[in-house]
Amino acid sequence: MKFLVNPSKFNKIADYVFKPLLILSIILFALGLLFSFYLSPDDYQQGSTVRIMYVHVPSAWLALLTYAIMTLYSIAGLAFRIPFGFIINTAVAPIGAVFTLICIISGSLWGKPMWGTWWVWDARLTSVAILFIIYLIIIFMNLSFENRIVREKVVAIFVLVGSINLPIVKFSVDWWNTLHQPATISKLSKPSIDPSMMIPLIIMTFAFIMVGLAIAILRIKIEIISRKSNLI
Amino acid sequence: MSLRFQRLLLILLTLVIILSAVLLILYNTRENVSYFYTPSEIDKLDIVINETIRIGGFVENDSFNKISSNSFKFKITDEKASILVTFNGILPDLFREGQGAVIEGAFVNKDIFNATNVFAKHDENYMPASIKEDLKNTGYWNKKYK
Amino acid sequence: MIIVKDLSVDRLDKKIFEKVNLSLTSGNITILKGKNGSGKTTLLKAILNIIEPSFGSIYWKGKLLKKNLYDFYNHVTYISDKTSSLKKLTLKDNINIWKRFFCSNINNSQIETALKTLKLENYLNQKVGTLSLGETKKLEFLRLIIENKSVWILDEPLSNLDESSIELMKQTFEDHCAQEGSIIFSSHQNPGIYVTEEVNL
Amino acid sequence: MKFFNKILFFYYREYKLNISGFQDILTNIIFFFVSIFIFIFSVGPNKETISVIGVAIVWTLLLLSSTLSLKKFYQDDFENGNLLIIHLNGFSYGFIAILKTFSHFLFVQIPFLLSIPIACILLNIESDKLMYLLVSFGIGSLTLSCLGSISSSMNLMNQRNFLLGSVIVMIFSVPIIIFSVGIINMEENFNSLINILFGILLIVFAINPWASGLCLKLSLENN
Repeated sequence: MKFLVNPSKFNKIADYVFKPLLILSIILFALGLLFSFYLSPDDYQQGSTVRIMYVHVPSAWLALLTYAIMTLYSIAGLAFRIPFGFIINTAVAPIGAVFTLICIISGSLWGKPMWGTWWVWDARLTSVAILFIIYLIIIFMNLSFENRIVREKVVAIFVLVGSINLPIVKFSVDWWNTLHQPATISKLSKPSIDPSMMIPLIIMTFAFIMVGLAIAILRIKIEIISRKSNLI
Repeated sequence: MSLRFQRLLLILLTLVIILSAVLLILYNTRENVSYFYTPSEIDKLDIVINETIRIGGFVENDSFNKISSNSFKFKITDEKASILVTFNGILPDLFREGQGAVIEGAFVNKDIFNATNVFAKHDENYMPASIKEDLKNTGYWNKKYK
Repeated sequence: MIIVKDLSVDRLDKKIFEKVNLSLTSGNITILKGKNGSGKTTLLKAILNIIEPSFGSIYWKGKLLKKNLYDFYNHVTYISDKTSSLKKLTLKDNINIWKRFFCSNINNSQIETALKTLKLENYLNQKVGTLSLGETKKLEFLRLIIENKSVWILDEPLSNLDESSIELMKQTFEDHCAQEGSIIFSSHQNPGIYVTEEVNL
Repeated sequence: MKFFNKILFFYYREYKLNISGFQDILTNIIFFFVSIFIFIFSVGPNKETISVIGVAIVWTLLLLSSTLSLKKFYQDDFENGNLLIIHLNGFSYGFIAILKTFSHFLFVQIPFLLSIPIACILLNIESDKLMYLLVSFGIGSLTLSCLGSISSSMNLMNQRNFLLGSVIVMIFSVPIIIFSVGIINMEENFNSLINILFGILLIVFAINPWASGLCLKLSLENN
């Protein structure tokens, strides 16, 4: 577990794991697309428009997951003085932003046939939009500070302050009875989704995770090298 | 007031404030900040003519009739009260009797509600169309799963 | 009173200074010598607990500085190279603000004499922005006198001062040391002041 | 007892600073009124539409004009070294943040509070809505000051684009806008919405000393 904290160990593990990860993600993506388009049935209500779910739901999960990882690492960076936390912060922010963008676009594409409008000002949609803008602010902050130490810590503080938005996104559906339907998978007792639709969803989620991990590894290695070389 | 005492005071203050804030917010969001009203809530409130509000509920079974090419009349209910709704415009393709819907509009008079737009609310269960057929002919078809 | 045991500070993984030892007791003066950018200001800030040293420790009155920081701050005045007086206000307002904000028990007559010695008495109703650089520097010394704390920590006090003012500074330093006060100041040229301890960075 | 004198005289210093530079506060208010005129000219002077969207205009413009004066928070004191002197005078960083937030509230938000009735006359908002607007802005303005303190202390060392600070304030003030405009339009569950607004204020007020204090400490350390 040391590689989660120590840059040099991370590098060793990263070189070792990167190739298989890339191949795995390509396979999973192909499988996922195959399953979601051909092998999974239409929904009894929505017909084939439900297929957008196989992109929308994984990207939503990963957007929240990346932000949760960033919050954990900024706590590690600030409270326990682990410099690797700041590296993760700067490296993972764009990946989270891209996932949130995919989530918003696929959500509105799915909303047009289902709800009748591209965008409705509803609790969950607004909080995801706010999450996207918070990601953008983090990326801009990373670009606008010269002093590295100040930049790292201020970004970490902003991630922590922005993490108030995370529970709002998660529970916005239950607090305010909104147009967006309550969480399907969270009811672990009886997930109200049919197994035949569950499989492509899981495959696509893992495909997204693999792709995210691969890009994250690349960006973290770039960040480590750039820190060692110029030490601005 | 040494620096450490200030820090202690700050920690105490923050804990008390965060606790009361969370209690305050959770208590108040529970009941009434709602995106839409249910028909039974509407009856309790005094109806204000042509003030735009949103009503959410199920479309009552066999209350849906088509007046002309794009004007419809149906009832929204939540098993406790129901409201007659007139709407002219294009209905989303998910809109059917027994299906959840959120409508936005205003009361034209005491009991007719003229909706300006209709959102079909999709509940969270997904089931393949094929299973719906064999459930139907085996008679297990549950009324709610329309 | 202030003892610094082999302090070293590094910034962005570059060593600024290493193993610096310093001890200051009441009544004497310490000078920090070194060329520009050799870390004089960083050492002063480390003593003021603004910067975290990466190694070594600082003691105030025998106890670790971090433990009784408030007491340390009650006895210390810090003059940085920046002019801390408020440019938009007149000199009189500045003096009022300093006198009240620092709760100093100095009476007006002492301020009058200080103004006369610093030859600033006829600028009282003039906005500080209009004064020259040397005069605003002398204004900093006025704040030093108004606060009248026992330990003075000065950063480049003698830069851009004319001859007569430097003489004046030497005089105020000696008076302050006579009343059991102590001074640490940094300077890149050697001012020829009687110094009990010299630290080269 | 000495400590309360210090706080008192800290505000004497802030008062002197702001009174001498009174035109800063006036420019904020003028910005507020000019943007109301722009809204009126763009929307057209018929009474009904203005009174419907009047409250929303007032609130958004108050938010925008309170992000104008972010530079005045810590930037000036940081540049001329006063922040360090205030800290050396015995105030911890979190405490400086609280004092500065209240001074920003006193010298920037209170003038806005006083200028709301005039704005309501311009936008012919009924008098009972004016009451709700004043109450909701009273709570909302302190929240905006706390957010302003957090965002301006984050951007102390950020020379390139200082606008990021106002974007941060605007992003975190979305819930404030939702609930305060909600208070004015939905009268029946009035006290519960006020409680929610008050809850948001408490959360932001509790976070402010820690976030701003840490940022101030960082900026002073790496100045």
